[in-house]
Amino acid sequence: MAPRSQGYKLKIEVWLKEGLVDAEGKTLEEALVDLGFPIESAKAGRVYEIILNVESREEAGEEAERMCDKLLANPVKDRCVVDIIE
Amino acid sequence: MAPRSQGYKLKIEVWLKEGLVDAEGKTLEEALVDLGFPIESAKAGRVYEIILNVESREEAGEEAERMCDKLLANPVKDRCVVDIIE
Amino acid sequence: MVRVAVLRVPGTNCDRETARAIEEAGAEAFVLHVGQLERGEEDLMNYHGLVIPGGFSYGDRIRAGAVLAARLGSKLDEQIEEFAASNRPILGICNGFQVLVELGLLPGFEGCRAALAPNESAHFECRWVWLKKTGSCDLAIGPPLQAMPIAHSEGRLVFSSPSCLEKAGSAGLIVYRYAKPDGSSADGEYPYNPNGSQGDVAALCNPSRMIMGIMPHPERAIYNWQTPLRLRPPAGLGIFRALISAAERSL
Amino acid sequence: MSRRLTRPADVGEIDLLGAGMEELTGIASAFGLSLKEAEVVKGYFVGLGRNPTDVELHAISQLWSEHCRHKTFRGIVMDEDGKGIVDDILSSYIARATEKIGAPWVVSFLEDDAGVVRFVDGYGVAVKVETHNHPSAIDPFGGAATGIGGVIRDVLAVWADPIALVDVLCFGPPDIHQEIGEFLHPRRIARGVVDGIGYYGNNVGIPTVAGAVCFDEGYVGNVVVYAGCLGLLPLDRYARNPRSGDALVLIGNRTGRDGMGGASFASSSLSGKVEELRPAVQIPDPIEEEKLLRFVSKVRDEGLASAITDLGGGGLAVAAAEIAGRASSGCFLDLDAVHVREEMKPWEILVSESQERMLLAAPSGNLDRVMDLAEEEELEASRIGSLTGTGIFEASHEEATVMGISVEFLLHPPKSVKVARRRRVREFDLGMPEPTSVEGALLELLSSPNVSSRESLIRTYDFEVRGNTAVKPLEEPFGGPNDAAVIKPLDERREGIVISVGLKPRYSRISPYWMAASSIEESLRNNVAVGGRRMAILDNFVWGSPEDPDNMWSLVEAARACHDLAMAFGTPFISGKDSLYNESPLGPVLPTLLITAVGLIPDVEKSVTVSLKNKGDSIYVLGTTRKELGGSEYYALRGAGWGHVPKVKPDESKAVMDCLTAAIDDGIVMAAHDVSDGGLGVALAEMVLSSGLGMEVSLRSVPGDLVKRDDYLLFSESNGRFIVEVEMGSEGRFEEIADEKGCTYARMGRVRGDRLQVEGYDGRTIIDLGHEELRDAWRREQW
Ligand SMILES: Nc1ncnc2c1ncn2[C@@H]1O[C@H](COP(=O)(O)OP(=O)(O)O)[C@@H](O)[C@H]1O
Ligand SMILES: [Mg+2]
Repeated sequence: MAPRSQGYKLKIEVWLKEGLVDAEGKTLEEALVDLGFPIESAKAGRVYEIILNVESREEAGEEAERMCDKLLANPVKDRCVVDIIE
Repeated sequence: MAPRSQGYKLKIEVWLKEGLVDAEGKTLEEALVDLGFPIESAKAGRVYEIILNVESREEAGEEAERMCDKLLANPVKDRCVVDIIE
Repeated sequence: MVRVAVLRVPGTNCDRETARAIEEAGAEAFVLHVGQLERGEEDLMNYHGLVIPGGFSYGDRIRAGAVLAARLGSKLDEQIEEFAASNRPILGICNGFQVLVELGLLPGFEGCRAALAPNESAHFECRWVWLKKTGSCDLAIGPPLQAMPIAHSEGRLVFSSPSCLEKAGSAGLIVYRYAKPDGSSADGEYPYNPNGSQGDVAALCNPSRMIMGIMPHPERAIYNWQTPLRLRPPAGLGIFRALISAAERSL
Repeated sequence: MSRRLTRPADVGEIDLLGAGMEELTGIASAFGLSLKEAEVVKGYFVGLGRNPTDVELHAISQLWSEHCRHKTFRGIVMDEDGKGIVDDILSSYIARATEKIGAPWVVSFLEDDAGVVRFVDGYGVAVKVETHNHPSAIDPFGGAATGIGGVIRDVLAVWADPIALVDVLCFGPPDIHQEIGEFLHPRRIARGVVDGIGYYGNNVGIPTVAGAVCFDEGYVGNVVVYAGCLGLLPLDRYARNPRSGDALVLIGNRTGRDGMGGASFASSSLSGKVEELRPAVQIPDPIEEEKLLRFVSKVRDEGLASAITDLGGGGLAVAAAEIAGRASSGCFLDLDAVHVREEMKPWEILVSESQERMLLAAPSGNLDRVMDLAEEEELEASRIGSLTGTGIFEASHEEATVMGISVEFLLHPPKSVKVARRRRVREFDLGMPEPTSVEGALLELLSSPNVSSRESLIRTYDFEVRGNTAVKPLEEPFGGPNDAAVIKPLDERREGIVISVGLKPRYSRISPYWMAASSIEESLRNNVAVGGRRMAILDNFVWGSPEDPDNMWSLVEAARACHDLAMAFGTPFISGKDSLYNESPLGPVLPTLLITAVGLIPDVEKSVTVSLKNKGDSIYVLGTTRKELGGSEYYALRGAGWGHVPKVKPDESKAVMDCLTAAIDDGIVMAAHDVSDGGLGVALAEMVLSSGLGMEVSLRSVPGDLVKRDDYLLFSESNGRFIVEVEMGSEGRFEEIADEKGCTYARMGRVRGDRLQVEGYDGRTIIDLGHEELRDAWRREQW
């Protein structure tokens, strides 16, 4: 599927909020240190690449916020970072 | 833990290679369409933010590649995207 | 006779034993695919109680419970609202608890939200734990201390603010907390508290006392033979009995 | 068929008729055939008077792969002088034992996708164990997960509802330092494999209840992943009557370009070049599988289908040929009707190994209902063809016939001939200086990777889902090691299914025959320890290349032992599988035979577990302890590769097992544990650390013919032994039973205090350890 002409490509990252133990990040940190990497810290999150059929950049941004709210993140623990790529 | 002065902050994304079924992306796509979002397509991946104690940008890049190889990704099916932020 | 609906979607996988437990407790259980409700082949209001069972709805993709909650929220929100408003009990077990939290039905009091975050151990964990009753809910009867198995990777309850934990506690809405074998507080200590849950919360009730979410699996602690010798007698049936008594009121 | 095939643009023709020797060799290697096979194929097409399409050659390549047709097990084995050793290992050793035993409760063996035995009235238990070694080597997570997915579908393919999973894993030593070549480090493989199994099993909602983990250098280049599944089926719904005219329906995942050529990949050696292997990667989707299993059980309960099979190695080509073969007829497939994920060539559609798909044959009158059920479960389904009476496997694309080959031909590759080189087994025992402290040796053994706790792995599996696990792999609350799992699958019945495994690959360095024999005995012993009886077994061979005469010899030896021991114990083989060509630049895999045993227990509440129960009870040892330390954990710890490997004395073992079963039925056995890796010492320690109690025992009475050495007594791995806790006051009754059964036994001591205290042969206390010391050693994180 090729994006339609009016398609916007978004990248949305979802991270655990500061202050919550990032268990996966911590495990990763330990594993990397074990392997001998000079790690200071590591955090883990999810990333989504979404192509949206909307008319404008603003609309894309708004839809992204709504997607975070409705599905991608739970605001109690998650933080969304939206990036409109093209 | 604050990054030491010589620390580099990396962002590493891990995606399934093209052509492989991205079950999470598919589920996401369907759920977003169900929720009424004008979605063209969705992909899901993991993202890591890592602070490395190395001397140079080049070294940071090399270490990132090695981390991908050794732990974060399986070159047979995953694709790493490394971004040295600062 | 009391009729209890047990919901399922792809990946829900504790529906059979949950239905069995409901029948053991003395009601009729009906496993309904959410699609049947969406297509109007079934009507939630024909049932007196609702259980969202454990499992991995949609493979816990995105976040445990999120996709099912989105599906319920977008297509069945009115039915579920009506059901709850008619004061019929809703029980969420494990993945069902995650769904109730995602739907915002729990904790269910002003100004507070919650989430079930990944376990502090960062992996799935299956083990028997001790639960201490520290609150009250129409969906919980049983001994003050009992054993039940957990099996999840996202069971660490976090509230939107520390005051919410206090509020829930003082209102008696924290029905069960993880505990040590002697009944003393787990105090966050692994493995007694298996996931790092704030305040050792294992089960939560809403202020109307008719909606409960519980991470451990009561349906796996119904029979003697299911229960390891040292952790007997099994007490899971109490939860289903309570659910049925609560449901009886709308008969 | 004589008609020339019309050929759409995306179908190639291969010039076989005009191929000389050189071209034929090229074609053979391109399609993974031997030259002899390529000649047979050429002969077939000469007979048809036309060249094959690429669709046809790819189908033959898959159907004739080692993985699908068991060519070595079905072939001829000769010695180096050309004298025949055995023709058809499978029939001569494995199937023959089952036939001779003639157990009336065996419903189906060695013919369907899974073996089936009767459970209780009207119900059968289906069992299948598979390997997924190559895929797990290149993608540990996905490979292991799809291994689980595949074996679940084998059980669905006999109309059973999956009820339990088993996983047995062999890795390189966790403490090797360097990465070897391009091979992943054993720890990384182990982590990926375990995560993959947990991911799939937990998501699909089937408890993972039994298994084993073994570490050895022999697995550094060749990881071994066994995945097993048990299912329950109502026997009167076991539909196996496909007929000409029935529709063929493909259900589940869309077909895509993943896992292309997996079946032939499974039978080639690993190059260590990861980039070349990408097409072999398969992506698991347990949620799709969960829908499939709901669907299959509904179709079964409504009696809508006449046959079903899974799509595994070789994809649609193999599945359709096998269904057609069962109907002794042909089939027609419209490749354009297959629901695909991407644009694909016809041959790719035919051999793709996309996961989570099943093929169903159903009378066309039932088709609408079948489609409705698929929709209810939110599954995609396509009618892709039908069974025909022609005996031909036909396939069409763009209205043109692109394949037309006899099903008989597809299912019967020419017999292979392999050579075995005999090796004399020479056993000797140089002895071993006595350790300064046997207590220290015991703690070291408890911490060794092959003995230490598997708790951290097992707890990442849901072993409770479905609420039918009566004996868990771990003994709560301390996580002690139960010998077998018990599942209670029917609400209205008290009977349970007992699942255990036996795995002794390290013995194969000394004797492949006794390795196999010990594996069988261990699987039975584990089963009996919790209360199992009336057992059936499965064999899963993992070997190096059969082209190597040494490998061939050890394979034949192990198969011979399978026959002999199955006969001796009266336990029929109901299923199994071989995975050959497990080779890497580091050499062949350690010859590994997994035996899975499935038994019954009449009442799950009478199941016995490992933990000590009551102060004052007596501790007995059953069986004879011999100086058999070859291949033992103790010798390995001390760097010794020699020694007498444990033998099996079936009459002695049977007496011991019968005694334990009778005592369990009598209700006087409070705990039991099989004696295996690490010998008596480890078995005693495990019983103590599983409970809050201790024991006081003496080695002086232990029956055996050992030189008087505490370390030998404690760490010998002789087969046929148990430690049993007998209820206080019932010792007389127990000894009566033991005498009656002709069982060798001795009372070693009793349950007392909260420590493990062992008195040596000379009366001194040689071990005195508390729970914390034992648990700390046993739980030391190794991997
Ligand atoms: N080495 C073996 N020992 C015993 N049974 C075997 C062996 N190999 C295959 N079988 C049996 O033959 C039947 C077909 O096996 P297989 O080709 O592995 O099925 P599938 O294609 O479903 O994996 C099964 O019942 C299987 O148990
Ligand atoms: Mg099969």
